[in-house]
Amino acid sequence: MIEFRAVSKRFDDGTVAVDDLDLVVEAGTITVFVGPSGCGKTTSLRMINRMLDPTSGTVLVDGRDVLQVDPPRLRRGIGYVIQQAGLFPHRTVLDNVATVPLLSGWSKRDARARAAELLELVGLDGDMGRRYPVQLSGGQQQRVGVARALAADPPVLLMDEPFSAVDPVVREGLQDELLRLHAELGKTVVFVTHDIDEAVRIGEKVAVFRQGGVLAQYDRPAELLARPADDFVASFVGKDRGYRGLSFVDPAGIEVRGGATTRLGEPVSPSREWLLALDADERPRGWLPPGTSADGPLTEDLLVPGGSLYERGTAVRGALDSALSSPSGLGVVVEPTGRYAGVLRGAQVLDVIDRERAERG
Amino acid sequence: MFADLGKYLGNAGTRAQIADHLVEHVYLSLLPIVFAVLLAVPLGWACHRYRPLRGALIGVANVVYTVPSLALFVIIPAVAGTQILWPGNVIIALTVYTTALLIRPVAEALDAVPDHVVAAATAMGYRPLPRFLTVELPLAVPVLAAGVRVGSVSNISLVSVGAIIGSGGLGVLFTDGFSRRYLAPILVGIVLTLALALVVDLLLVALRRALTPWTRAQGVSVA
Amino acid sequence: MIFVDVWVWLSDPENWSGAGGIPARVGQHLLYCLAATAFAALIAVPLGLYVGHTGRGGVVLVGGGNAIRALPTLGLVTVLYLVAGGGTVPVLIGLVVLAVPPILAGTYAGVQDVDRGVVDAASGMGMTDAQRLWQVELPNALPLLMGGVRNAMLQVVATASVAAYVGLGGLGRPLLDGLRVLDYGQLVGGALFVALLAVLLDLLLSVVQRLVVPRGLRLAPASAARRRVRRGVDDSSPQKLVATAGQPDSGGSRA
Amino acid sequence: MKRTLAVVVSAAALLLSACGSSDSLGGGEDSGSGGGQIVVGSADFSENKILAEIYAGALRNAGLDATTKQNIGAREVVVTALQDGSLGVVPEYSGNLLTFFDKANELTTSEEVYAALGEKTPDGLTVLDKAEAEDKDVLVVTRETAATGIASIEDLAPRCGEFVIGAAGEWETRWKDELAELYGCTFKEFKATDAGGPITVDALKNGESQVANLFTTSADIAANDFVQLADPKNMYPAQNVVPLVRDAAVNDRGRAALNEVSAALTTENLAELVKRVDVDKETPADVAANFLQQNGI
Repeated sequence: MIEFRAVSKRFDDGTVAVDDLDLVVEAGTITVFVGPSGCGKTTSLRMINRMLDPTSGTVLVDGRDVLQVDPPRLRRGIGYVIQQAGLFPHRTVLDNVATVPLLSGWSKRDARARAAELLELVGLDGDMGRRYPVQLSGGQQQRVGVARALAADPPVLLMDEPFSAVDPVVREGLQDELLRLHAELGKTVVFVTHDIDEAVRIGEKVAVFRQGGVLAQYDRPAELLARPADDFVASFVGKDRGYRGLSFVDPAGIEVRGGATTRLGEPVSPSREWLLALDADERPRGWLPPGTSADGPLTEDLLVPGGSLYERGTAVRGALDSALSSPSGLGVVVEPTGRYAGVLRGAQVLDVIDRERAERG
Repeated sequence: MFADLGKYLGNAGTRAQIADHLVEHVYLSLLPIVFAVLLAVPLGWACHRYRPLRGALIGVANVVYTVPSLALFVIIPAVAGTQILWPGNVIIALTVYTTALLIRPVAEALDAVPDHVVAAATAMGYRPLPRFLTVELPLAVPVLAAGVRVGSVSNISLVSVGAIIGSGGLGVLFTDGFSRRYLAPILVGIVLTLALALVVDLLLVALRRALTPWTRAQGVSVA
Repeated sequence: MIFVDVWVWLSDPENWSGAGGIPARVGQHLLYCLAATAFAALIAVPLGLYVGHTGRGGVVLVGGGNAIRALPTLGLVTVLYLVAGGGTVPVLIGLVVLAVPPILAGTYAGVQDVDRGVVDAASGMGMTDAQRLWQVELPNALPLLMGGVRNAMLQVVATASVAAYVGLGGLGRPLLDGLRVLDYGQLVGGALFVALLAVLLDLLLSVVQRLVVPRGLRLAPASAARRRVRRGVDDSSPQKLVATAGQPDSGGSRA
Repeated sequence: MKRTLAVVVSAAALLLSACGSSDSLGGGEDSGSGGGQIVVGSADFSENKILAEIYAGALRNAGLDATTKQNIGAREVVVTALQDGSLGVVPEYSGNLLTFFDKANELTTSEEVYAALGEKTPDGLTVLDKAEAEDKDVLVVTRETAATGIASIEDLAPRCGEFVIGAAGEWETRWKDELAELYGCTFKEFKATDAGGPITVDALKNGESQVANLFTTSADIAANDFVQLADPKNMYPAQNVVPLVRDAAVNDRGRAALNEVSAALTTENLAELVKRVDVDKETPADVAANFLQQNGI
């Protein structure tokens, strides 16, 4: 557990970076600090491992005032990942990862063995260890950065905008990886980002900071989107926060119905409604518009491409999107295996949302 | 000490001689800069344009730049067949140094001109030479100017060595002061050399700013 | 022709023996240069590491380095000689003085040039100040540091020849003595040896540089070159006039 | 851009022309009858500079256009510059000049040397009247060394092997063998210093050398209490001050003026002039002007 008690940080030039912060990060959770630049989120993070010391107030890690601990010793027990990964260019990937174990007095052999383990854990090939950081892509460098932070098995992991320098596709992969690692290792993660989407995607709790180092709201992502504390938070979480809030609505009430389907390779006769074409493995391939006829067996070139697929049981945001993006107006629901499960209408999703709002009162 | 300096500088004839040496020093150190820019731009362009040439030219430049000045001052007349006492030897030697100094930055600056800018100029109908002179070269000016500044400070310092081979300039004050165990001329020579370097540097900064108004407008460097 | 004179001078066995012989002169010159550069490194590297590591005194250092770069070496050696009242020791001290700024500047720039993220990560991982300096900042500063050493060496080789004017031995001797009597063979021969020594010493140091600079840093020369160009352009950059390598674009001082 | 280019080009042109006009070395080249500017050259030591200033001043007082080019270097350089037209006049020393023109020369007395010099001087150059003033090479030792019983080169000879001699670089080529032949003196080591300048003097003072080659008019000898060694076998030839002129550069009026200077120069007044420059730090030009005034030239 990490606790901020009335923590303020004023820099030498007089700017107040953090103003009277009270906040508790629960052990074993991912907590995200988010806000515009200059809001004090990074400063707050850096006070946890004493890269900065507070001007007033106390920061506690597991009940212990960090100011009582020698900084290097404190830091060896706290993993730290930064934006450009900050890998040592003069050391191989393996030696980069082995750094903290070596600092903590492990033998070189043990440290390297541990490092190899971690490279595997973050999804990198073993022979990657012999390379130098300049020979890696940005996404690979970030994975190494995470591996390096985890090398000494610290209970706490601090991540300062770790994924903001990589492209969106890679970033999403890294976020998933982080969630998987977290599920596996159960570390306490404090994660700083300026990207609210990233915050609500990975955070169990999100702290929104505003300019001047003031904590504007500290809540679960769903609450943040549903009930912003003030105008600042409302505008920061964005115009489509209602829609994004659907990520957190329970999908249990959505009733999946059977729809009209047809099969690739079989003859088809004109119908007055849209027909969903499935392949031999029961996977949806596309929609056949009403009134289409085919002389022979049904082929793909007659089909209109489908919308997004909704995986049964996931957040209702996907369910609504599947309906909105479908040419037929019917959202296609699939099983986690990818097999066709049924269809749904947008109105059904809205009903579920209304019902939940009514329950919450 | 100050009394010595006062006495030394109190002589009108001495002051006139110092002024002569200063003028000599200025042209001995700055003419090579002008010549070197005229040489380094085409050579740098050649390095930029023809890759195989680059390694060879820059390699030669590196080696030439390594040769100590005193050695170059006497090798030049030996190779070029000029008189040992001809002041032009120093000018040739410093031109060689400054050219060696400038080729690589010029080539790299031309490399750094964005392709889209060159493409846009070509698309607008520029022929290669006008395009080079009006688009590519001006964009390389900041880098060229930085090199010229380094070269001017270095040349102003090096010209003094020429006094050993009798080429004139402020270095004469050092040889004169030394042979008479007289610190005053040496100190005057050092101060004037430093002052000259500073003034020329400031003038070059002003010149660069005048030639590249866009860098001021952006408030950032172009590279 | 002059090169005939040079050949005659070179092939005269008398010029290859004794205290004034070529091997003795080369040895002397080499000794002066290596000793002066080594002494300068002993002073400049720790100081440069300190200034770069703490960030204190950088402005003074860069300003002072620029002033020394503009200092005419002939003026410096004559002043040193006269003030000290003769002898070779003050001149050798002068060589050390001239070799300090390039190494200092190179070391300082090297440490300053280390990616802020890397330094931040080093602290964040729990390195002590000393560990950060030795394990991270120093290895990463080596390319620029070695560049500074190469500049210093060139400076010293050149200045040692000039210092023959105030009586220093070494390869400046045949050059100056040849000049006095226009013995072209001796004059140009001496000059060629000075030039050769400078080129060979630089080559030697470039080999040393390859050996000591960590492989991971050598793999990205292109980006470093780009950085250097940009730095050369930016007036406000503290590194603009400090040494970056023993190369023409280094801005190191020479004589 | 076009305007910038024009500025750069015109600046270069300006600098080039400045270069041309202050390039005094080329000045006398085509002057033929001696009507153009006469460049008086000097070697890189004070006495020679003073003499050059005196010559130039005398030529100017005779209504000619004269200037000086100082610090040119040793004889070989100066004579070359004279022959290739860079210089018009140089103050020279009879003995060394003769040896330079005639390597086989054995003559050493003042009159013999001067007479031979007239014959051996190459075409196109002329030696004018010699002055009484003489600035000979002289070997000196410290007072302590002299006290061990050394008053002449002959006394020195048996002990040469213990001593290091400090002298200008050219001394070795010119005198080393001669000294061995005539006196049987071969020094332990030759230390190249400068032509009677601070390095030679300091080397002797601080013991880096035990014998130094200086010049008879040097102010350092008295100042440091050095002892001049006698040269009983006249190894060093007489060194009367003589103007060496390029025929085409100096007309009769100029020659008369230079001869007038030679008539007025004595070793004593020359030594005094050197002291005023080296010790009292007066300028060669001032000292020269003063000399000309006092002697009504």
